[in-house]
Amino acid sequence: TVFAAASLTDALKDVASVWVKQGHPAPRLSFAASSTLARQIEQGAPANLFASADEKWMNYLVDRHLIAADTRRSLLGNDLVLVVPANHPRHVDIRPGFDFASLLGRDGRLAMGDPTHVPAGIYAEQALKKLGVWNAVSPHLARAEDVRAALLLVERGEAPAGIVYGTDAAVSKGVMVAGIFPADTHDPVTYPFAVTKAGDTPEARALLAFLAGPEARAIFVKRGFKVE
Amino acid sequence: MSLSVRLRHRFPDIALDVEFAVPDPGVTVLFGPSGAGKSSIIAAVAGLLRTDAARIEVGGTPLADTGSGLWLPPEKRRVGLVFQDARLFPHMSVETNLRYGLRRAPQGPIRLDTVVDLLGIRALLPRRPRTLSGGERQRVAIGRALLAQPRLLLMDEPLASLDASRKAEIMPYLTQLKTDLRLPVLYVTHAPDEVAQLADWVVLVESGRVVGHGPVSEIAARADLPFAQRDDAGALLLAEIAESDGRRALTRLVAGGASFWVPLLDGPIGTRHRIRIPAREIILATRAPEAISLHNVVPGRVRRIAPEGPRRSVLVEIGLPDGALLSRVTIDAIARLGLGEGAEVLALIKSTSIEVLPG
Amino acid sequence: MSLSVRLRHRFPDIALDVEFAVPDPGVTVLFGPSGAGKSSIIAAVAGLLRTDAARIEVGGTPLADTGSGLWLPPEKRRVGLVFQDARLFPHMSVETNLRYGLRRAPQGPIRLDTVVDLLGIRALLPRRPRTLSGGERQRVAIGRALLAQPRLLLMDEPLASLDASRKAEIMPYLTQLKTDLRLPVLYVTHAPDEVAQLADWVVLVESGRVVGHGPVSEIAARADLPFAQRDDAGALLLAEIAESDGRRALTRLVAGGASFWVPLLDGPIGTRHRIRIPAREIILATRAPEAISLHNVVPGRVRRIAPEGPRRSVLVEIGLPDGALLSRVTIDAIARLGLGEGAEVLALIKSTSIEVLPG
Amino acid sequence: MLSPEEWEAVRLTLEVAARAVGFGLPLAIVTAWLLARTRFPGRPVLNALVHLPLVLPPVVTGWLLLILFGVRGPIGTLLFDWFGIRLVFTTAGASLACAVMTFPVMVRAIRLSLEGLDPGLEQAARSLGAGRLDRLFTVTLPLASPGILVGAVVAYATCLGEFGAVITFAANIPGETQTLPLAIYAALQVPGGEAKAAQLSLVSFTLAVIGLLLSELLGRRLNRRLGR
Amino acid sequence: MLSPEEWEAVRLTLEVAARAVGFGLPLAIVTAWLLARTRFPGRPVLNALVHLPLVLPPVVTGWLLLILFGVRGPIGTLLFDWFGIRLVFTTAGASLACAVMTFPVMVRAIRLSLEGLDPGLEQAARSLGAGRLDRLFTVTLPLASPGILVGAVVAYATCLGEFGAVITFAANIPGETQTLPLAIYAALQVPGGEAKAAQLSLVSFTLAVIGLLLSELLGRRLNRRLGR
Ligand SMILES: Nc1ncnc2c1ncn2[C@@H]1O[C@H](COP(=O)(O)OP(=O)(O)OP(=O)(O)O)[C@@H](O)[C@H]1O
Ligand SMILES: Nc1ncnc2c1ncn2[C@@H]1O[C@H](COP(=O)(O)OP(=O)(O)OP(=O)(O)O)[C@@H](O)[C@H]1O
Ligand SMILES: [Mg+2]
Ligand SMILES: [Mg+2]
Repeated sequence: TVFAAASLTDALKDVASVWVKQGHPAPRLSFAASSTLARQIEQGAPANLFASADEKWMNYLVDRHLIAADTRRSLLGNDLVLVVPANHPRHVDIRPGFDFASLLGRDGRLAMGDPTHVPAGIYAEQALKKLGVWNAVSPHLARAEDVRAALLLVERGEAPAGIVYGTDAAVSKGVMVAGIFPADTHDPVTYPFAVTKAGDTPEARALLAFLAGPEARAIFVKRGFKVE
Repeated sequence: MSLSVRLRHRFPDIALDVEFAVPDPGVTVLFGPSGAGKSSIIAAVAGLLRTDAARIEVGGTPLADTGSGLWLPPEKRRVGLVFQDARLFPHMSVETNLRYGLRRAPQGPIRLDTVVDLLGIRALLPRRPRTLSGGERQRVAIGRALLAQPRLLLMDEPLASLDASRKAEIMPYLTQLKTDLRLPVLYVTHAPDEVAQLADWVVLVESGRVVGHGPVSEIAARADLPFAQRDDAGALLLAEIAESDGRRALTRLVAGGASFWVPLLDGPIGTRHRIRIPAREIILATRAPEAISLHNVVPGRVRRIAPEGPRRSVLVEIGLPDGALLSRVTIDAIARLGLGEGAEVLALIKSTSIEVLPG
Repeated sequence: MSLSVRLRHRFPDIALDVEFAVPDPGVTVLFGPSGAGKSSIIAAVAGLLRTDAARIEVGGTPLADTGSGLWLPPEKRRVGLVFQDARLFPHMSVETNLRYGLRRAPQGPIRLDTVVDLLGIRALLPRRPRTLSGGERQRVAIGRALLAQPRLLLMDEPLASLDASRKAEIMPYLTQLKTDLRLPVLYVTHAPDEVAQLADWVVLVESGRVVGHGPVSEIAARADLPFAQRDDAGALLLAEIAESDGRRALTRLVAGGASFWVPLLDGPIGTRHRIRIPAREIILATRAPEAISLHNVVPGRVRRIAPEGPRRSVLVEIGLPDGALLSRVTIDAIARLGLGEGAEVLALIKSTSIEVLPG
Repeated sequence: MLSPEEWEAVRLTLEVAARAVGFGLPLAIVTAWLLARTRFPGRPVLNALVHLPLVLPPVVTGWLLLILFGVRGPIGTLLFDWFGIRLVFTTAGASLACAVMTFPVMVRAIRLSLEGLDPGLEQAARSLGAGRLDRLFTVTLPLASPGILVGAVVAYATCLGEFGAVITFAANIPGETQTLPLAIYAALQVPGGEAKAAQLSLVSFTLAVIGLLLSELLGRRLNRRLGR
Repeated sequence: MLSPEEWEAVRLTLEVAARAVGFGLPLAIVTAWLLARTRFPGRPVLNALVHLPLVLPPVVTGWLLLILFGVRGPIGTLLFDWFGIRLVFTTAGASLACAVMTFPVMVRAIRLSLEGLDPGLEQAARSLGAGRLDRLFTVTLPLASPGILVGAVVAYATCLGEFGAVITFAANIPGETQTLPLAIYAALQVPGGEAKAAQLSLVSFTLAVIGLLLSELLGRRLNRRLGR
C-alpha cells in the first residue's frame, strides 16, 4: 500500500498502471493530506510506502522511527509560480521589492496555501520574505487549505493573483503563469519518498526503485514535476 | 337569516346525502345515532370537510356552491365552531385562547366579560389548557367560538361533558343569542333536554341521510318518527303567560289553545315560553277526578293511537284546539277507559310535570 | 371485592382530599360539577396521577399506600381505564387497538366477539381511529378497556357522546359485568339516567371533597343533598316481581314494602329490578280518584317537606313501610290538601311513570 | 491561555454562527413549511436541493458556492452590482457557507415538527378567522417551536465545527474568516500541533456545551408550554 | 461513463451508508430515548458527547477516532484482542466514522419526535398493562417513526457526503474505504480534475435523490398511518 500526498494522485496512478503492466500486483494507493497520512502511519496504518508533499511530515515519522531511513529520497521537485487569471493576462518580473500592491489592486488578495501549514504556502512565505515584500503582502493574503484551493480562487477571479506550484498552473486553463519564483528565493520544493519500517518488504523497495527509474520519471516530467 | 344546506359526500364506508333548509334564525338540532354523519355535516358547513358536492347558504349568502365552484375557506366563513373535542391552543393561556377569535373578528355584540361569567371560567383565565378538566376545557372552547362574533354558530355536542346545573346556565344564554342577535345555530346533541330547550328545528339524521325534518313542536309530537320512539318522548308547545296567581304560586299558560297551570313564573302577561310535557306524565281520564294535587285537567280528542311503543305501552296523540299532546299509557288503560280514535278525553297533568323552558 | 380510596393532592388552584370506601362490588358513581376532581380521582386510582398522599385498595389488595411507600405502576394495576377522550392508538387498526390489552392480560372471561357486537363496532374493525366519529371512537375505547380483563374498571364519562339507544344497549352489559364477574366499577358521569341505571353507590364530589356518599337509594331519596336538588330528582327502590297479568299487560312489583303496577315485564316471579320514580311524576291525593288511567295509588306518610326547591315547589319525602318516595308538588297543592309532616297521603303514580331498570 | 488571535477566532466563530443561524433559520422555516404543507410541481427538486450540502463533500459545496456567489458567479455579480456586497473572503461569506451547510438539518428538524402537528388546532384557528399567515405565526410556528429550536441548536453546533465549505469559499483570513475549526485544522497540519488543536477543540466544546445547556432549558420550557 | 473503480466507490458508499445507518440508528434511538425520557446524573454529559462530532471539525473527529479505535488505541486494542476486529483502514471503520458523524443529527431528530408525542397515548398503553419496553416498541417508537425515518435519511445523505472523518480514520483506499466523497476529493486534488469531481458529485446527488424519493413515499405513508 502506498500512502501518498493528494497532489501526486494522477502521476502515481499512471506510474502504478505501468508497474502493473510489467506483471506486478497492483499496489493500493491512498491519497490524503500529508499530515493525515503521517498520523495514520503513526497509528499503525498498513502503509508500505509514504510519499509526502513536504519534508517535515517525513521528518516527523523518521523521528518516531517509523521509516526505513535508508530508503528516504526526495524523488520529485516543483516550481513555485505566480499565477493570474487567464482573462487578465500579465507578466510580472519577480525581483526583490516588486510592486505587489499594484498587482493586487485596492482590495485584492493574494491566494496561496496557508503559510502556517500548507507546504506551498510555507515556500511562498520564504520567497516573499526573501523578496522583501512579505510585510506588505501578508495582510492581503487569502490563505487556502491547499494549493488546489488557492488555484481555484485565482481561476474564479476572486483573487487577482496567487502562488501555486508549476504543475498545477500548467494544467489549469483558467490561469496563466505571470512569473516563476527564482529557485534561490525559497527552499527547494521536494517530495520525499520512503519505505515504512512496518511495511518494509522487498516488493515495497522494488516499487520505490521503480518510482525512481526512467519510466516513472518520464511520467512525472510529463505531469510537470521536476525530477532530480 | 335562513340556513340552507345540501351536501353529498362519499366516505369509504358510508355516503352522506343531506338536504335541509331552515327558514328562520334559530337553533337547528342535528339528532341521530353515533356515526350518522352529524359531525361531518358540521365540518362541511364550517368548510373543513370539502365534500364532493355542496350548496350552503346562510342568510342568503352562499358559503359554498360546488356547482359554481364557490368554496369559501373556513377563515372567511365567520362561523363559530365548537368541536366535539375542545381543541384549545396548548401554547396560550385560557384568556389568550378566548381572545383569539375576538381579536380577529369585526366589532361585535358578544363581550368577553359576559361570556367568562356565564361559563364560570374567570378563575381559569391565566391557566394553561393542559391543566383544565374536561368540562372546563369544553367551556373555554364554547367561549372562544362565541367571542369570534360568528354569523352562524356550529356546535358539536358542546355540553356533553357538563353537569346539569352548568348546562342550565348556558342554555338560556344560547337561546338569548338566537333571539337577540338573530344568530342561527346548528347544534349536535344526543341529549333530549337540550333538544327540548334549544331546538326550533330538528333534523333527524341516520346513516348519512335526513329521515325527518321540521319545527321541533311538529317533530316532537309525531308518534311515528324515531324522535318520539324514545322512552322520554313528549310534546312541545309554544306558550304565553295568561295570568299569575301569587297567592297560590301558580301561573296559567296558554298553549295550543288550552290552559296549563304551572308553578309561579316571573314575567308579565304575554311573556313567551315553551313547555314540554313528557308523554308518560300525562294521565288520561274520562271523568274529572276530585281531591287531587293536580291542577290541570285538559280536554282533548284522541287523534291517533300509535302501535305499541317500548315497554308494552301505546302512544296517544291528543289533539288540542291548536296543537297536540302525547301521552304514553298502557294497553290496559286504553281498554279500561274504552278509548279509540276520535274519543273525547281528559289529560291530567301535574303542574310540576310541565317543563317550562325559555321561549 | 371492596374498593377503598383515600387521596390527598394539591393542585395550584384546588386541593383534592377524598375518602370513600365501597363494601361490595358494584358501580360507584362519582358525581359532581365540572372541575370537582372526578377525573383526578380516576387518574390516581389508575396510577397515572401520583398524588401527594394515597391509599387505594381493591378487594383487599393495596394498589397504593404512600404511608408504606407502595405505588404500583399503572401497568401492574390491571385496572381498565376509559378516558374522557378516547386515546386510541392512531397507528393501529380498531381491531389491533381492541386486542392491545387483551393480548397482555391473563386469560379472562370477556370475549372479543361479545364486546364487538355489544358495542356495534364490527364494521369498524379494519378502520383507523382517525376515520371514526366521536361516538365510534369512544365505543372502541370502552371495548379496549373491557378486553384488558381488568379487576377494576374506571370509566370517565364513557357514554357522554353516545345516543340514548346505544347507551341503552351498553348499560345492561355493564350491570351484567358487575353481577357476573363481580367487577367493581368506578364511574364518572353527569347523566342522571346513568346514575339511576348503573349506580349502586354514589360519591358526591364538590371542589375536591366528598360531600355525600352512600348507597344510591339512600342518596337519591335524601331531599337535602345536591343530588335531589335537581329538577329530575326521584327516588330509587329495589324491587322484585310479585305477579304478572298477561291479559292486562301489567306486572306488579314489590318495593319498599308497597306494590307498584308497571307495564308487563318478562321474567319469573322474584326477578330483581330497580325502579325509579321521578319526583315530579308523583301526584299526591288525600282521597282515591276514580275513572282514571292510573294503576298505582300507594298509601304513605309525609316524612319531610323540604324547603322550596326549584320552580316554587316543595319536595315531599313520603315514607313507605320500607323505603321512601320523593314527590315534587307546588306550595299551593300542599295548602289545598292540608299536608303536614306525619300526614297520611296517597301517592298517585302512572304505571308508565315508573322507570324499570335491570337489578 | 489563548492568544489574542485565538480569542479573535472565538469571537468570529460566534459571530459567524449567529449570523448563519439568524439568516438561515427564517429561510429554513419557509422552506420547511413549503415542503411540509404544499404540493407544487418543483417540490421534489427543492427537496433535493435542500439536501445537497449534506450529500456533497463540504469542499465541493464550498466550490459550488464560489462558482455561484463569487465575483464572476451569477448571484455574486448581482449582489455586487446592486448592493455592493462581496461575500468571498468576508465574514458574511463564512456565515453563508456555514448557513448553507447546516440548512438541510435545520429544514428537516422544522419540517419534522410541522408534520407532527395536530391538524385539528390549525382547523380551530381557521374557524376562528385566522388566515394563512396569521395561522402560521400564531399557531403553527409556536407549536413547532421545539423543532425550530432544535434546528437552531444543531445549526449553531455545526457552525462551531464547519470547516470544508468555509475555507474553500471564504479562505482562512485571521480576523475575517478564520473561525475556530479553521484554526484547529491549521494546528493539526503542523507536526506537534496536536496540543494546540486539542486546546482549541476544548474551547469549541465549551462553547457548544454552553449553547446546549441554554437550549435544553429553553426546550424544556417550550415543551412545558405545549403541555408535553 | 464511470470507471470500474468509480463503480466500486459507488457500491462502497452505499455499503458504508447502509452499515452506518444500520448500526447507528438503534444506538441513536436508545440515546434519544435516554435524553428525552430519563433524568440521570450523567445526562448533560451524554448530551454534550452526542453533539461532539458536530462541534468539532470532521478531521478532528477522525483523529479522535484514530486515537481511540486505532490498533494502538484503548478501544481498538480491546476490540482486536477480544474479537479480532480491526476498524482502522477498513470498510467497517469507514462506516464507524460515518455513523459517528451523523449520530448527533439522528439523535436530535428522534428525540424531537419522542418529545412531541402525546403522553396520553403512553398512559393508555400503561393502563392496558404494557410495561416499559413493551410500550416503547408498540407505542412510542411507532409513533416516533417519522423522526426515526428522518434520522435515517439524514444519516444516509450525510454518509454520501462525509469526508473528513472517514479519510482521517479509515484512509482513502480504493475498494476498501474510498467512498464517493473521497473519490471526489481525490479528483479535486488533481489539476484539471474538476470535471471528474462534478461527474462524481452528480452520481452522489442521484443516489441522494433516489433515497429522498423513497423516504418521502415512506414518510407520507407513516404520517398517514399516524392520522396526520
Ligand atoms: N395539572 C393540573 N394543574 C393544575 N390544576 C389542575 C391540574 N389538573 C387538574 N387541575 C384542576 O383540578 C380540578 C379537578 O380536575 P378534574 O379533571 O379532576 O375535574 P373533573 O371533576 O373531572 O371535571 P370535568 O367534569 O370537567 O371533567 C380542576 O379545577 C382542574 O382545573
Ligand atoms: N375520514 C373518514 N374516512 C372514512 N370514514 C369516515 C371518515 N370520517 C368519518 N367517517 C365515517 O362517517 C360516518 C359519520 O361520521 P361523523 O363523525 O359525521 O358521525 P357523527 O354523526 O358525528 O357520530 P358521533 O355522534 O359518534 O360523533 C362515521 O361512520 C364515520 O366512521
Ligand atoms: Mg360526531
Ligand atoms: Mg373530568
